[in-house]
Amino acid sequence: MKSAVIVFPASNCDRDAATALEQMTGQKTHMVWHQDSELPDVDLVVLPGGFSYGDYLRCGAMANQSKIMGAIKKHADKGGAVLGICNGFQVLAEAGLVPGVLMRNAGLKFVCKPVALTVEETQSTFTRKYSAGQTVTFPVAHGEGNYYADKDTLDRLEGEGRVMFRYQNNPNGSARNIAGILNEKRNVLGLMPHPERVVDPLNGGTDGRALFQSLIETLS
Amino acid sequence: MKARVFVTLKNGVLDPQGKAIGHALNGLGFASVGDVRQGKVIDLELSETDAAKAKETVKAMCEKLLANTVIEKYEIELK
Amino acid sequence: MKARVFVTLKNGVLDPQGKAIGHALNGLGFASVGDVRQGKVIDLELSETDAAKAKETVKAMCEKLLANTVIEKYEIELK
Amino acid sequence: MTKITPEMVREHGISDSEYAIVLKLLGREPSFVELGIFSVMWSEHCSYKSTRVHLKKLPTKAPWVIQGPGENAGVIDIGDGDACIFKMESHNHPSFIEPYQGAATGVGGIMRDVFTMGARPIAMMNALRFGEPSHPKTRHLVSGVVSGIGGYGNCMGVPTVGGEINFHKSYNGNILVNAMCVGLARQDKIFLSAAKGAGNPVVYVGSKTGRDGIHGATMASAEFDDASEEKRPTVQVGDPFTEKLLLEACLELMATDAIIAIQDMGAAGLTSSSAEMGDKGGSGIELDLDKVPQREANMTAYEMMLSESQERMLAVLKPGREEQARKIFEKWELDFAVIGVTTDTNRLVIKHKGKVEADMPITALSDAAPIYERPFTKRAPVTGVPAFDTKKPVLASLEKIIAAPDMASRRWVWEQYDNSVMNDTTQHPGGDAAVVRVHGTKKALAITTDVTPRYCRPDPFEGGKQAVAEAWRNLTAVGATPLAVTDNLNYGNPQKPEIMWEIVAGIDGIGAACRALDFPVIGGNCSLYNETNGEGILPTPAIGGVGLLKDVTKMATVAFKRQNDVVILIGETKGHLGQSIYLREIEGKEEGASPPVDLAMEKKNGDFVRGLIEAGRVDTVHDLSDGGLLVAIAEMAMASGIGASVGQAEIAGAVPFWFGEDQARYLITAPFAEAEKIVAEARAAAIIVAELGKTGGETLMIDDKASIKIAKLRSLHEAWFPRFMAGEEIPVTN
Ligand SMILES: Nc1ncnc2c1ncn2[C@@H]1O[C@H](COP(=O)(O)OP(=O)(O)O)[C@@H](O)[C@H]1O
Ligand SMILES: [Mg+2]
Repeated sequence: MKSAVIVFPASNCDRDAATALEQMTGQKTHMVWHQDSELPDVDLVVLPGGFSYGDYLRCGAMANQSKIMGAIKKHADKGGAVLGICNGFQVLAEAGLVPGVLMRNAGLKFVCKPVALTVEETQSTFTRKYSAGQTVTFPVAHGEGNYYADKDTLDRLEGEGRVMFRYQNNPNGSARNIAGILNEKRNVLGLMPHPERVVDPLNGGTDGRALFQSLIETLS
Repeated sequence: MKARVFVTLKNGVLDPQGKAIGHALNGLGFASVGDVRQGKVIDLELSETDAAKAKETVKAMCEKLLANTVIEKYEIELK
Repeated sequence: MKARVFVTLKNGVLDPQGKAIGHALNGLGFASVGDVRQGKVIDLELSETDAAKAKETVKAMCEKLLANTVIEKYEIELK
Repeated sequence: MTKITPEMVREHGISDSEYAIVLKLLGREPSFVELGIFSVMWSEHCSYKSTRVHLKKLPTKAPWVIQGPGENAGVIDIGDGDACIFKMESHNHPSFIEPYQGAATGVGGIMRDVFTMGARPIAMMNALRFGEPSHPKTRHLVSGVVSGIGGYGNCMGVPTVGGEINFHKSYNGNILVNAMCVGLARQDKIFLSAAKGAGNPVVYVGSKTGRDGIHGATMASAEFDDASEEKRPTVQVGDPFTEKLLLEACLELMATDAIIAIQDMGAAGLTSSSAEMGDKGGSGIELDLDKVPQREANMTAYEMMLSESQERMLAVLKPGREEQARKIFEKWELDFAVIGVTTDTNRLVIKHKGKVEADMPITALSDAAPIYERPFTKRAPVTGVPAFDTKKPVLASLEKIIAAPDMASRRWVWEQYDNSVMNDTTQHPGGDAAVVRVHGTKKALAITTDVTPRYCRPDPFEGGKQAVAEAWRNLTAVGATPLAVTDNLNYGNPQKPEIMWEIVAGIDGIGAACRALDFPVIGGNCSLYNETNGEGILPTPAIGGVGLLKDVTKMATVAFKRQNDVVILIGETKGHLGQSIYLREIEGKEEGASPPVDLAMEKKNGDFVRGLIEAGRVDTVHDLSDGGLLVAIAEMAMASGIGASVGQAEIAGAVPFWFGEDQARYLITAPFAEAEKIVAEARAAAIIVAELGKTGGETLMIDDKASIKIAKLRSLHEAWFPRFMAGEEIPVTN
């Protein structure tokens, strides 16, 4: 599986994403600068966590105006896999690549801790190596992860099996405990918790590995 | 020319921050406070001198960047 | 009665958000944009009906909670 | 030119005798700009004029020290060509005025100190002291400081992995916010601040300069014509987004060989960075202020030289490299300007709008700066054993103690900090020391900050020793070899002889411990004048310690790992209750002697414990500190959910045994057979050791009689902080 990680100004989980990808695939990951207008030839594009543009104005809003976003939209349109983690999810939502928005946490505080998630769906490029209903623990680290969409959108997401991960103890007020969702074509995943921080047992677990293994199995 | 843009949450969208402010105000003894909503105000200096053109430009800025129209609405004031 | 409070940074205080927004707008081709400052707008519903009293109460809220008067200033509008 | 009046001199904090030196050094009256430059360079903050003679006594050398005090941060060798660069610094006063921005800019400042030397920051710590919880300002200050630290550190993408927090009334009007940054670099890519050579371009990078943080007292002076304007706040606002870009851009430039010297603009901004670079390089510096990127209109030379705008750096490049550097900063969308040149005159020359605003020998700002041997009055340490009620039930006291403000879980705090970004945090907050892996290796750094201020007022010397010893012990307890410390000396007014004594004795204590433990001081910071209405804070010499684990997989943690492990106490228990948490929380007294620290015993016991961890024989260790033995056992149980049954050994009284704060002690656990061997080896090495009981079950049981459920202990331990903060105001964000 060939992959690329996008680097926006003040992305800060770009190296973490690359490390996890390289560890899991054994292959070098391309780091792509936000001002580039083309993507390298890759199977997976990762929009990493961090504070692109300081989260100023609205998280993800300014990153969505980057040049590279055009290429990412094209890649997604063609069915290419896109994974947005944390700030990456916020950018995907701003770009309309997944529905809804991520608002300020209901508790109004940044929250960093491991959280238990239920894997809701295994019918996807991203989750096939998990078992349905499985509990996994990923850390969250965000101030704005409170997922919001109108009722129709939420119903649709549920009806179409596009809610992929749900919080067991909601850390941020997210609608229907949603932690991660797919786009309609099921090739774009946005999620707030960090699977890339749980691929090495020394950092607190290996529950994130199956997500990368799912991608590798599907996209290689 | 100066423009002031208000970006506020649409009605019906929950505003955790506004709610917390209301709560805190009540807690401080400001009993008369009911609903509270918080939004952003963005003050722009523009080299444009034609009001109609300025308004149009600022509207484009709002649509493109300043507001997320999924949950937010905006108003523009020129001065 | 409704009150609208504007909380903005005092002159001379660095506004990182405003700076970044201005920069982004320029980058998007809005060349006419100069200085940008971002602030908060807080809309309050008040059970108070007397305007003078309401204004006084809101002022107290600003001093106590809504504005950080070390770096921010505020304006109050009643409607 | 502005005529300098005696009022102006006084408003600049320059004494009459100091002004006489100024006149002599210049051979004339200073210009207004020069007066401003003297005032900041000769300030306590920049010149260390009250502490310098004493700081000289600290041990700063060891074979693994690459750079001791004197640069922006200290550097140690951690093997394989890697270097660890770290430093701690205070932002006390600004954080009291505006807790969010004060703490945030404190974090930003210390990060710049570290990355200006070529290191990528990999971990942040913070040592915080607040007033009593009941004081009306305390909650607001805690809330603001914690969100400010998180707001800045989280955006930078550097994990905040630990720290410490105390509450005490002596901090009611004077909180302490000490932030520590630890970074990594290659040993052949370390950057210093010596601006050697003449004719090299001086470049300014980062944010634009505004009128931030210019000293309040001078605001009213004649140079400020904008009388109508609102009074300018002296608080700076942090911009972590810009700092993150500055970090990446600097590291990108540092990967080239274009830089001769580089220095962040911290306190006293352009003034201190240019003067220090010139001083260290033995060169002169000429600046043209018209070229300085400015955020506000009509800034004067005085304002630009004294501005403390954040997120800025000054560098001296090799000639001809300007364009290469400019491209990098433009890529990161940062300001870049060539604002001057180095000279061979040894003078600092400041030009603005075609006028020479300052022209002074650089040595006047460094070597010639005043140094004081301030008088001090020795005070005999408090002695004696305080009385206490010997009959109080032990577990009831434990319940109270683990829920006390100084002892309760800090989860509410650390969950607001991203502590796992960068993917190398192997020990998260909650243990004895944070452990952060050296990326891509199996080595790791252990990091801690420690001081017990309540020991330092009754006995400043033993208190200083204890701070170092506890830091060393915390590093040892995770299995690290302690390598070096950075200090942050927070004290009251040094012009009071009794406070000056606290400073001198504290430094002596730190020095003695660092020498005995082979734990050199490679950097530090002094924050003096922490007083309100004549009331000084408790002496608070915070120690930031760093150690190295060669194999992170052998790291020990505090949580019990297995049922039926033997619980072993290493070290001597005399039952020292003076100045203990027990005495304060249960008897309501702050009395008696501070616990003495036997440094030889510290070393012996610690080396023994570390040996066991390194050999892979022990994976569960906790050092004993605040609250003593029973608190430590409770913490190990709470961290794991596994209980223990333990009994008293050695000394008679239950209260001193369980709650005494004797130093140089550790708890370890091991399966039976291994435990027998360890105990025998300890005895053979003349180390005092006792088997206290076994792990297991869901309760903490003592002397086979009384017990308490771990779940109950946990809920008491976790409850205090969130409950206290529940009445907080709206948390701030950027
Ligand atoms: N301000 C803080 N920020 C982050 N972590 C903190 C803070 N204060 C305390 N902690 C963490 O809480 C734990 C207990 O702190 P402390 O009692 O001071 O430890 P010790 O007694 O081992 O020095 C440590 O892991 C420490 O890093
Ligand atoms: Mg400890």
